[in-house]
Amino acid sequence: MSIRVLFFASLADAAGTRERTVEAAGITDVISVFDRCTADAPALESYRTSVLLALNSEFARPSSPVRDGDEVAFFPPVSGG
Amino acid sequence: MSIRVLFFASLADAAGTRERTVEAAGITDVISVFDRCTADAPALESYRTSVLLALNSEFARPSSPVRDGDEVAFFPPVSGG
Amino acid sequence: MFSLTREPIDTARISRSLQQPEDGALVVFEGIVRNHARDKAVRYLEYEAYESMALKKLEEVGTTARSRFDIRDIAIVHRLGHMEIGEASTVIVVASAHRGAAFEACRFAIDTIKEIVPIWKKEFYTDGEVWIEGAR
Amino acid sequence: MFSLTREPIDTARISRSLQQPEDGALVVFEGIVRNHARDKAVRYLEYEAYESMALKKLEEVGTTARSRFDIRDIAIVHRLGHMEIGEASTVIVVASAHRGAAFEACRFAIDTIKEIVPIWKKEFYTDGEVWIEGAR
Repeated sequence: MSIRVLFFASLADAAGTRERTVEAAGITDVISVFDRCTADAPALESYRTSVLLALNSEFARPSSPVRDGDEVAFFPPVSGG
Repeated sequence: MSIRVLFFASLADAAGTRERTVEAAGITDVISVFDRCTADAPALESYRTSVLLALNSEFARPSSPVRDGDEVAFFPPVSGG
Repeated sequence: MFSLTREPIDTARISRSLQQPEDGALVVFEGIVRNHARDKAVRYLEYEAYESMALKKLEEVGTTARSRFDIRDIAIVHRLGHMEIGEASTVIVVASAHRGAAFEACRFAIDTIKEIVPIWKKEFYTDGEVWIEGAR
Repeated sequence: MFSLTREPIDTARISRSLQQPEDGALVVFEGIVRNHARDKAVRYLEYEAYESMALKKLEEVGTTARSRFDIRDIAIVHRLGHMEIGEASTVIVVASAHRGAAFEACRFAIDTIKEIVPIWKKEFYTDGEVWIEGAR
Protein backbone atom coordinates (compact mmCIF):
# COMPACT_ATOMS: atom_id res chain seq x y z
CA MET A 1 0.00 0.00 0.00
CA SER A 2 1.60 3.22 -1.19
CA ILE A 3 -0.31 6.52 -1.39
CA ARG A 4 1.18 9.70 -2.85
CA VAL A 5 0.09 12.68 -0.73
CA LEU A 6 0.14 16.31 -1.88
CA PHE A 7 -0.26 19.43 0.29
CA PHE A 8 -1.04 22.91 -1.03
CA ALA A 9 -0.92 26.48 0.24
CA SER A 10 -1.19 26.75 4.05
CA LEU A 11 -1.50 22.97 4.34
CA ALA A 12 1.95 22.57 2.78
CA ASP A 13 3.34 24.98 5.39
CA ALA A 14 1.68 22.98 8.17
CA ALA A 15 2.84 19.64 6.79
CA GLY A 16 6.36 20.98 6.31
CA THR A 17 6.36 19.47 2.85
CA ARG A 18 4.50 19.69 -0.44
CA GLU A 19 4.56 15.97 -1.10
CA ARG A 20 5.13 12.72 0.75
CA THR A 21 4.32 9.06 0.50
CA VAL A 22 2.24 7.14 3.01
CA GLU A 23 2.99 3.44 3.10
CA ALA A 24 1.25 1.67 5.91
CA ALA A 25 -1.20 -1.00 6.83
CA GLY A 26 -4.50 0.34 8.18
CA ILE A 27 -4.86 3.01 5.48
CA THR A 28 -8.32 2.42 4.04
CA ASP A 29 -9.82 5.81 3.31
CA VAL A 30 -8.87 9.44 2.73
CA ILE A 31 -9.26 10.51 6.34
CA SER A 32 -6.96 7.72 7.52
CA VAL A 33 -4.30 9.19 5.21
CA PHE A 34 -4.85 12.58 6.87
CA ASP A 35 -4.65 10.95 10.34
CA ARG A 36 -1.34 9.38 9.44
CA CYS A 37 0.10 12.67 8.14
CA THR A 38 -1.11 14.47 11.27
CA ALA A 39 0.70 11.98 13.46
CA ASP A 40 3.92 13.02 11.70
CA ALA A 41 3.08 16.76 11.48
CA PRO A 42 0.82 17.78 14.40
CA ALA A 43 0.38 21.31 12.95
CA LEU A 44 -2.02 19.76 10.44
CA GLU A 45 -4.51 18.96 13.19
CA SER A 46 -5.87 22.53 13.31
CA TYR A 47 -6.91 22.20 9.65
CA ARG A 48 -9.02 19.07 10.23
CA THR A 49 -12.38 20.86 10.06
CA SER A 50 -11.55 23.12 7.10
CA VAL A 51 -9.35 20.92 4.91
CA LEU A 52 -10.57 20.01 1.44
CA LEU A 53 -9.85 16.48 0.28
CA ALA A 54 -9.05 15.23 -3.20
CA LEU A 55 -8.51 11.74 -4.52
CA ASN A 56 -6.90 11.37 -7.95
CA SER A 57 -7.68 15.00 -8.88
CA GLU A 58 -11.34 14.86 -7.85
CA PHE A 59 -12.99 16.13 -4.67
CA ALA A 60 -13.38 13.29 -2.16
CA ARG A 61 -15.03 12.60 1.18
CA PRO A 62 -13.30 11.53 4.39
CA SER A 63 -14.69 8.04 3.86
CA SER A 64 -13.68 7.72 0.20
CA PRO A 65 -11.69 4.45 -0.07
CA VAL A 66 -8.07 4.62 -1.22
CA ARG A 67 -6.13 2.00 -3.12
CA ASP A 68 -2.48 1.33 -3.73
CA GLY A 69 -1.06 3.91 -6.15
CA ASP A 70 -3.72 6.56 -5.49
CA GLU A 71 -2.91 10.26 -5.22
CA VAL A 72 -4.48 12.09 -2.29
CA ALA A 73 -4.34 15.88 -1.85
CA PHE A 74 -5.08 18.11 1.14
CA PHE A 75 -5.68 21.82 0.76
CA PRO A 76 -7.56 24.84 2.16
CA PRO A 77 -10.68 26.40 0.59
CA VAL A 78 -9.66 27.73 -2.81
CA SER A 79 -8.90 31.42 -3.44
CA GLY A 80 -8.08 31.60 -7.14
CA GLY A 81 -9.81 33.68 -9.77
CA MET B 1 -39.69 81.47 -36.59
CA SER B 2 -37.06 79.06 -38.00
CA ILE B 3 -36.70 75.44 -36.84
CA ARG B 4 -33.93 73.15 -38.03
CA VAL B 5 -35.34 69.66 -38.58
CA LEU B 6 -33.28 66.45 -38.75
CA PHE B 7 -34.45 63.01 -39.93
CA PHE B 8 -32.61 59.76 -39.28
CA ALA B 9 -32.66 56.19 -40.60
CA SER B 10 -36.02 55.18 -42.13
CA LEU B 11 -37.47 58.61 -41.32
CA ALA B 12 -34.87 60.23 -43.56
CA ASP B 13 -35.93 57.89 -46.37
CA ALA B 14 -39.59 58.81 -45.81
CA ALA B 15 -38.86 62.54 -45.63
CA GLY B 16 -36.69 62.36 -48.73
CA THR B 17 -34.06 64.40 -46.89
CA ARG B 18 -31.85 64.27 -43.82
CA GLU B 19 -32.33 67.89 -42.91
CA ARG B 20 -34.66 70.79 -43.65
CA THR B 21 -35.79 74.06 -42.19
CA VAL B 22 -39.36 74.83 -41.17
CA GLU B 23 -40.19 78.52 -41.22
CA ALA B 24 -43.86 79.21 -40.61
CA ALA B 25 -46.35 80.84 -38.38
CA GLY B 26 -48.45 78.40 -36.36
CA ILE B 27 -45.47 76.24 -35.30
CA THR B 28 -45.73 76.06 -31.53
CA ASP B 29 -44.74 72.55 -30.48
CA VAL B 30 -42.82 69.53 -31.71
CA ILE B 31 -45.83 67.76 -33.20
CA SER B 32 -46.75 70.84 -35.24
CA VAL B 33 -43.28 70.63 -36.79
CA PHE B 34 -43.98 66.98 -37.65
CA ASP B 35 -47.39 67.94 -39.09
CA ARG B 36 -45.75 70.53 -41.30
CA CYS B 37 -43.12 68.08 -42.57
CA THR B 38 -45.82 65.47 -43.25
CA ALA B 39 -47.72 67.96 -45.37
CA ASP B 40 -44.63 68.19 -47.59
CA ALA B 41 -43.70 64.47 -47.42
CA PRO B 42 -46.84 62.33 -46.93
CA ALA B 43 -44.74 59.14 -46.54
CA LEU B 44 -43.91 60.38 -43.01
CA GLU B 45 -47.53 59.90 -41.93
CA SER B 46 -47.14 56.15 -41.44
CA TYR B 47 -44.45 56.83 -38.82
CA ARG B 48 -46.68 59.05 -36.69
CA THR B 49 -47.34 56.43 -34.00
CA SER B 50 -43.78 55.08 -33.78
CA VAL B 51 -41.62 58.18 -34.34
CA LEU B 52 -39.34 59.32 -31.54
CA LEU B 53 -39.05 63.06 -31.03
CA ALA B 54 -36.03 65.07 -29.93
CA LEU B 55 -35.68 68.75 -29.18
CA ASN B 56 -32.16 70.19 -28.99
CA SER B 57 -30.60 66.72 -28.54
CA GLU B 58 -32.98 65.61 -25.78
CA PHE B 59 -36.04 63.38 -25.98
CA ALA B 60 -39.20 65.48 -26.25
CA ARG B 61 -42.97 65.06 -26.18
CA PRO B 62 -45.40 65.99 -28.95
CA SER B 63 -46.47 68.98 -26.86
CA SER B 64 -42.96 70.22 -26.04
CA PRO B 65 -42.88 73.91 -27.09
CA VAL B 66 -40.42 75.00 -29.77
CA ARG B 67 -38.76 78.37 -30.16
CA ASP B 68 -36.99 80.15 -32.96
CA GLY B 69 -33.58 78.55 -33.56
CA ASP B 70 -34.44 75.18 -32.01
CA GLU B 71 -33.29 71.87 -33.50
CA VAL B 72 -35.95 69.16 -33.76
CA ALA B 73 -35.18 65.56 -34.77
CA PHE B 74 -37.46 62.70 -35.86
CA PHE B 75 -36.30 59.11 -35.84
CA PRO B 76 -37.42 55.50 -35.37
CA PRO B 77 -36.82 53.42 -32.21
CA VAL B 78 -33.06 53.08 -31.83
CA SER B 79 -31.17 49.93 -32.85
CA GLY B 80 -27.55 50.63 -31.93
CA GLY B 81 -25.34 48.69 -29.57
CA MET C 1 -14.46 57.96 -21.67
CA PHE C 2 -17.38 58.08 -24.09
CA SER C 3 -16.91 58.40 -27.82
CA LEU C 4 -18.15 57.73 -31.31
CA THR C 5 -15.64 56.63 -33.91
CA ARG C 6 -15.54 55.60 -37.56
CA GLU C 7 -12.39 53.52 -37.08
CA PRO C 8 -12.04 49.94 -35.73
CA ILE C 9 -12.24 49.91 -31.93
CA ASP C 10 -9.13 48.80 -30.03
CA THR C 11 -10.65 47.12 -26.96
CA ALA C 12 -7.33 46.33 -25.29
CA ARG C 13 -6.29 49.96 -25.53
CA ILE C 14 -9.52 51.15 -23.91
CA SER C 15 -9.13 48.60 -21.10
CA ARG C 16 -5.54 49.59 -20.41
CA SER C 17 -6.30 53.30 -20.42
CA LEU C 18 -9.27 52.85 -18.06
CA GLN C 19 -7.57 50.52 -15.60
CA GLN C 20 -6.14 51.83 -12.31
CA PRO C 21 -4.15 50.01 -9.57
CA GLU C 22 -7.18 49.80 -7.26
CA ASP C 23 -9.24 47.81 -9.79
CA GLY C 24 -9.74 44.11 -9.11
CA ALA C 25 -12.10 43.34 -11.98
CA LEU C 26 -12.66 44.45 -15.55
CA VAL C 27 -15.82 43.39 -17.34
CA VAL C 28 -15.86 44.01 -21.07
CA PHE C 29 -18.74 43.78 -23.53
CA GLU C 30 -18.15 43.73 -27.27
CA GLY C 31 -21.15 43.93 -29.56
CA ILE C 32 -20.12 42.28 -32.80
CA VAL C 33 -21.43 42.27 -36.33
CA ARG C 34 -22.63 38.73 -36.93
CA ASN C 35 -23.15 36.92 -40.17
CA HIS C 36 -26.86 36.31 -39.77
CA ALA C 37 -29.91 38.07 -38.39
CA ARG C 38 -33.63 37.45 -38.73
CA ASP C 39 -32.82 34.19 -40.57
CA LYS C 40 -30.95 36.01 -43.30
CA ALA C 41 -27.27 36.05 -44.20
CA VAL C 42 -25.80 39.48 -43.43
CA ARG C 43 -23.07 40.81 -45.74
CA TYR C 44 -22.18 43.91 -43.77
CA LEU C 45 -23.73 46.66 -41.64
CA GLU C 46 -23.90 50.40 -41.52
CA TYR C 47 -24.57 52.39 -38.36
CA GLU C 48 -25.89 55.93 -38.43
CA ALA C 49 -26.24 58.25 -35.44
CA TYR C 50 -27.69 61.57 -34.40
CA GLU C 51 -24.19 62.29 -33.26
CA SER C 52 -24.56 65.21 -30.87
CA MET C 53 -27.43 63.53 -29.04
CA ALA C 54 -25.85 60.05 -29.17
CA LEU C 55 -22.70 61.32 -27.48
CA LYS C 56 -24.75 63.08 -24.82
CA LYS C 57 -26.77 59.88 -24.22
CA LEU C 58 -23.66 57.68 -24.02
CA GLU C 59 -22.37 60.01 -21.31
CA GLU C 60 -25.73 59.79 -19.56
CA VAL C 61 -25.58 55.97 -19.63
CA GLY C 62 -22.07 56.08 -18.14
CA THR C 63 -22.95 58.61 -15.46
CA THR C 64 -26.03 56.64 -14.46
CA ALA C 65 -24.03 53.39 -14.32
CA ARG C 66 -21.44 55.03 -12.07
CA SER C 67 -24.06 56.37 -9.69
CA ARG C 68 -26.21 53.23 -9.60
CA PHE C 69 -23.49 50.57 -9.23
CA ASP C 70 -20.41 50.37 -7.03
CA ILE C 71 -17.93 50.67 -9.86
CA ARG C 72 -14.94 52.96 -10.25
CA ASP C 73 -15.25 53.88 -13.91
CA ILE C 74 -16.78 52.94 -17.25
CA ALA C 75 -15.80 53.58 -20.87
CA ILE C 76 -18.17 53.28 -23.83
CA VAL C 77 -17.20 53.50 -27.50
CA HIS C 78 -19.67 53.08 -30.35
CA ARG C 79 -18.51 52.79 -33.93
CA LEU C 80 -20.39 54.34 -36.86
CA GLY C 81 -20.35 53.79 -40.60
CA HIS C 82 -19.54 50.60 -42.49
CA MET C 83 -18.68 47.45 -40.52
CA GLU C 84 -17.74 43.98 -41.67
CA ILE C 85 -18.78 40.69 -40.05
CA GLY C 86 -16.71 40.10 -36.90
CA GLU C 87 -16.00 43.77 -36.21
CA ALA C 88 -17.09 45.37 -32.94
CA SER C 89 -19.81 48.01 -33.16
CA THR C 90 -19.83 48.71 -29.42
CA VAL C 91 -17.27 48.26 -26.66
CA ILE C 92 -18.04 48.80 -22.98
CA VAL C 93 -15.36 48.42 -20.31
CA VAL C 94 -16.20 48.60 -16.60
CA ALA C 95 -13.50 48.80 -13.92
CA SER C 96 -14.30 48.00 -10.31
CA ALA C 97 -12.79 46.72 -7.08
CA HIS C 98 -15.24 43.81 -7.10
CA ARG C 99 -16.79 41.80 -9.87
CA GLY C 100 -20.50 41.78 -9.05
CA ALA C 101 -21.05 45.48 -9.59
CA ALA C 102 -18.89 45.39 -12.73
CA PHE C 103 -21.07 42.71 -14.35
CA GLU C 104 -24.27 44.50 -13.40
CA ALA C 105 -23.09 47.91 -14.61
CA CYS C 106 -21.87 46.51 -17.93
CA ARG C 107 -25.17 44.72 -18.54
CA PHE C 108 -27.11 47.85 -17.57
CA ALA C 109 -25.02 49.95 -19.96
CA ILE C 110 -25.57 47.84 -23.06
CA ASP C 111 -29.27 47.34 -22.28
CA THR C 112 -29.73 51.10 -21.84
CA ILE C 113 -27.73 51.98 -24.95
CA LYS C 114 -30.14 49.83 -26.93
CA GLU C 115 -33.05 51.84 -25.52
CA ILE C 116 -32.00 55.47 -25.47
CA VAL C 117 -28.94 56.19 -27.64
CA PRO C 118 -29.99 57.47 -31.08
CA ILE C 119 -28.02 55.11 -33.29
CA TRP C 120 -29.51 52.92 -36.02
CA LYS C 121 -28.29 49.83 -37.78
CA LYS C 122 -28.87 48.99 -41.42
CA GLU C 123 -28.37 45.38 -42.44
CA PHE C 124 -27.19 44.61 -45.96
CA TYR C 125 -28.12 41.19 -47.38
CA THR C 126 -27.40 39.64 -50.75
CA ASP C 127 -30.88 40.68 -51.88
CA GLY C 128 -31.39 44.07 -50.28
CA GLU C 129 -31.02 46.21 -47.21
CA VAL C 130 -33.19 47.02 -44.20
CA TRP C 131 -33.12 49.64 -41.47
CA ILE C 132 -33.49 47.82 -38.15
CA GLU C 133 -35.83 49.37 -35.62
CA GLY C 134 -35.44 48.69 -31.93
CA ALA C 135 -38.31 47.82 -29.64
CA ARG C 136 -39.97 51.01 -28.51
CA MET D 1 -9.83 26.64 -24.54
CA PHE D 2 -8.85 26.11 -20.93
CA SER D 3 -5.33 26.61 -19.71
CA LEU D 4 -2.94 27.51 -16.91
CA THR D 5 0.00 29.73 -17.73
CA ARG D 6 2.92 31.39 -15.99
CA GLU D 7 3.15 34.17 -18.59
CA PRO D 8 1.10 37.40 -18.86
CA ILE D 9 -2.31 36.69 -20.39
CA ASP D 10 -3.06 38.28 -23.77
CA THR D 11 -6.82 38.88 -23.53
CA ALA D 12 -7.20 40.28 -27.05
CA ARG D 13 -5.53 37.20 -28.48
CA ILE D 14 -7.89 34.86 -26.61
CA SER D 15 -10.92 36.87 -27.78
CA ARG D 16 -9.82 36.85 -31.40
CA SER D 17 -9.05 33.14 -31.40
CA LEU D 18 -12.41 32.28 -29.79
CA GLN D 19 -14.58 34.52 -31.97
CA GLN D 20 -16.51 33.12 -34.94
CA PRO D 21 -18.64 34.89 -37.59
CA GLU D 22 -21.92 33.83 -35.94
CA ASP D 23 -21.07 35.56 -32.64
CA GLY D 24 -22.90 38.78 -31.86
CA ALA D 25 -21.54 39.33 -28.36
CA LEU D 26 -18.33 38.77 -26.45
CA VAL D 27 -18.31 39.18 -22.69
CA VAL D 28 -14.90 39.24 -21.09
CA PHE D 29 -13.95 39.08 -17.42
CA GLU D 30 -10.46 39.97 -16.23
CA GLY D 31 -9.58 39.33 -12.60
CA ILE D 32 -6.81 41.78 -11.77
CA VAL D 33 -4.24 42.04 -9.00
CA ARG D 34 -5.19 45.15 -7.07
CA ASN D 35 -3.07 47.28 -4.82
CA HIS D 36 -5.05 46.75 -1.64
CA ALA D 37 -6.93 43.94 0.09
CA ARG D 38 -8.28 43.51 3.60
CA ASP D 39 -7.29 47.15 4.31
CA LYS D 40 -3.64 46.48 3.57
CA ALA D 41 -1.42 47.65 0.74
CA VAL D 42 -0.55 44.70 -1.49
CA ARG D 43 2.93 44.65 -3.08
CA TYR D 44 2.43 41.61 -5.30
CA LEU D 45 0.73 38.20 -5.39
CA GLU D 46 1.65 34.61 -5.97
CA TYR D 47 -0.82 31.99 -7.17
CA GLU D 48 -0.27 28.29 -6.61
CA ALA D 49 -2.35 25.46 -8.07
CA TYR D 50 -2.88 21.75 -7.86
CA GLU D 51 -2.30 21.86 -11.57
CA SER D 52 -3.71 18.57 -12.84
CA MET D 53 -6.90 19.01 -10.85
CA ALA D 54 -7.17 22.75 -11.57
CA LEU D 55 -7.06 22.17 -15.31
CA LYS D 56 -9.68 19.44 -15.01
CA LYS D 57 -11.90 21.76 -12.96
CA LEU D 58 -11.48 24.69 -15.37
CA GLU D 59 -12.68 22.37 -18.14
CA GLU D 60 -15.60 21.31 -15.95
CA VAL D 61 -16.56 24.96 -15.36
CA GLY D 62 -16.45 25.61 -19.12
CA THR D 63 -18.43 22.50 -20.01
CA THR D 64 -21.07 23.29 -17.42
CA ALA D 65 -21.32 26.90 -18.66
CA ARG D 66 -21.82 25.69 -22.22
CA SER D 67 -24.55 23.25 -21.23
CA ARG D 68 -26.37 25.58 -18.84
CA PHE D 69 -26.38 28.79 -20.91
CA ASP D 70 -27.15 29.46 -24.57
CA ILE D 71 -23.60 30.40 -25.52
CA ARG D 72 -21.43 29.16 -28.36
CA ASP D 73 -18.09 28.86 -26.61
CA ILE D 74 -16.05 29.89 -23.59
CA ALA D 75 -12.32 30.23 -22.94
CA ILE D 76 -10.74 30.35 -19.48
CA VAL D 77 -7.10 31.08 -18.72
CA HIS D 78 -5.71 31.28 -15.17
CA ARG D 79 -2.21 32.54 -14.53
CA LEU D 80 0.07 31.06 -11.84
CA GLY D 81 3.20 32.28 -10.08
CA HIS D 82 4.27 35.85 -9.37
CA MET D 83 1.97 38.69 -10.45
CA GLU D 84 2.37 42.45 -10.14
CA ILE D 85 -0.40 44.96 -9.39
CA GLY D 86 -2.51 45.54 -12.49
CA GLU D 87 -1.79 42.16 -14.08
CA ALA D 88 -4.63 39.76 -14.88
CA SER D 89 -4.75 36.53 -12.89
CA THR D 90 -7.82 35.19 -14.68
CA VAL D 91 -9.35 35.86 -18.07
CA ILE D 92 -12.71 34.45 -19.17
CA VAL D 93 -14.11 35.10 -22.64
CA VAL D 94 -17.64 34.04 -23.62
CA ALA D 95 -18.85 34.15 -27.22
CA SER D 96 -22.55 34.02 -28.01
CA ALA D 97 -25.14 35.08 -30.56
CA HIS D 98 -26.91 37.15 -27.88
CA ARG D 99 -25.67 39.09 -24.91
CA GLY D 100 -27.84 37.90 -22.02
CA ALA D 101 -26.54 34.35 -21.98
CA ALA D 102 -22.98 35.60 -22.42
CA PHE D 103 -23.17 37.80 -19.31
CA GLU D 104 -24.76 35.03 -17.27
CA ALA D 105 -22.27 32.37 -18.36
CA CYS D 106 -19.29 34.64 -17.68
CA ARG D 107 -20.55 35.48 -14.20
CA PHE D 108 -21.27 31.81 -13.51
CA ALA D 109 -17.77 30.85 -14.64
CA ILE D 110 -15.86 33.25 -12.38
CA ASP D 111 -18.14 32.52 -9.41
CA THR D 112 -17.64 28.77 -9.87
CA ILE D 113 -13.89 29.07 -10.37
CA LYS D 114 -13.72 30.77 -7.00
CA GLU D 115 -15.51 27.79 -5.45
CA ILE D 116 -14.12 24.66 -7.03
CA VAL D 117 -10.82 25.22 -8.85
CA PRO D 118 -7.86 24.33 -6.62
CA ILE D 119 -5.81 27.52 -6.92
CA TRP D 120 -4.65 29.64 -3.98
CA LYS D 121 -3.51 33.22 -3.71
CA LYS D 122 -0.78 34.49 -1.40
CA GLU D 123 -0.73 38.22 -0.74
CA PHE D 124 2.59 39.92 -0.07
CA TYR D 125 2.48 43.12 2.02
CA THR D 126 5.27 45.39 3.18
CA ASP D 127 5.20 43.62 6.56
CA GLY D 128 4.59 40.00 5.69
CA GLU D 129 2.66 37.54 3.57
CA VAL D 130 -0.59 35.60 3.97
CA TRP D 131 -2.21 32.67 2.20
CA ILE D 132 -5.77 33.69 1.37
CA GLU D 133 -8.46 31.10 1.99
CA GLY D 134 -11.75 31.20 0.11
CA ALA D 135 -15.12 30.82 1.74
CA ARG D 136 -15.85 27.15 2.11
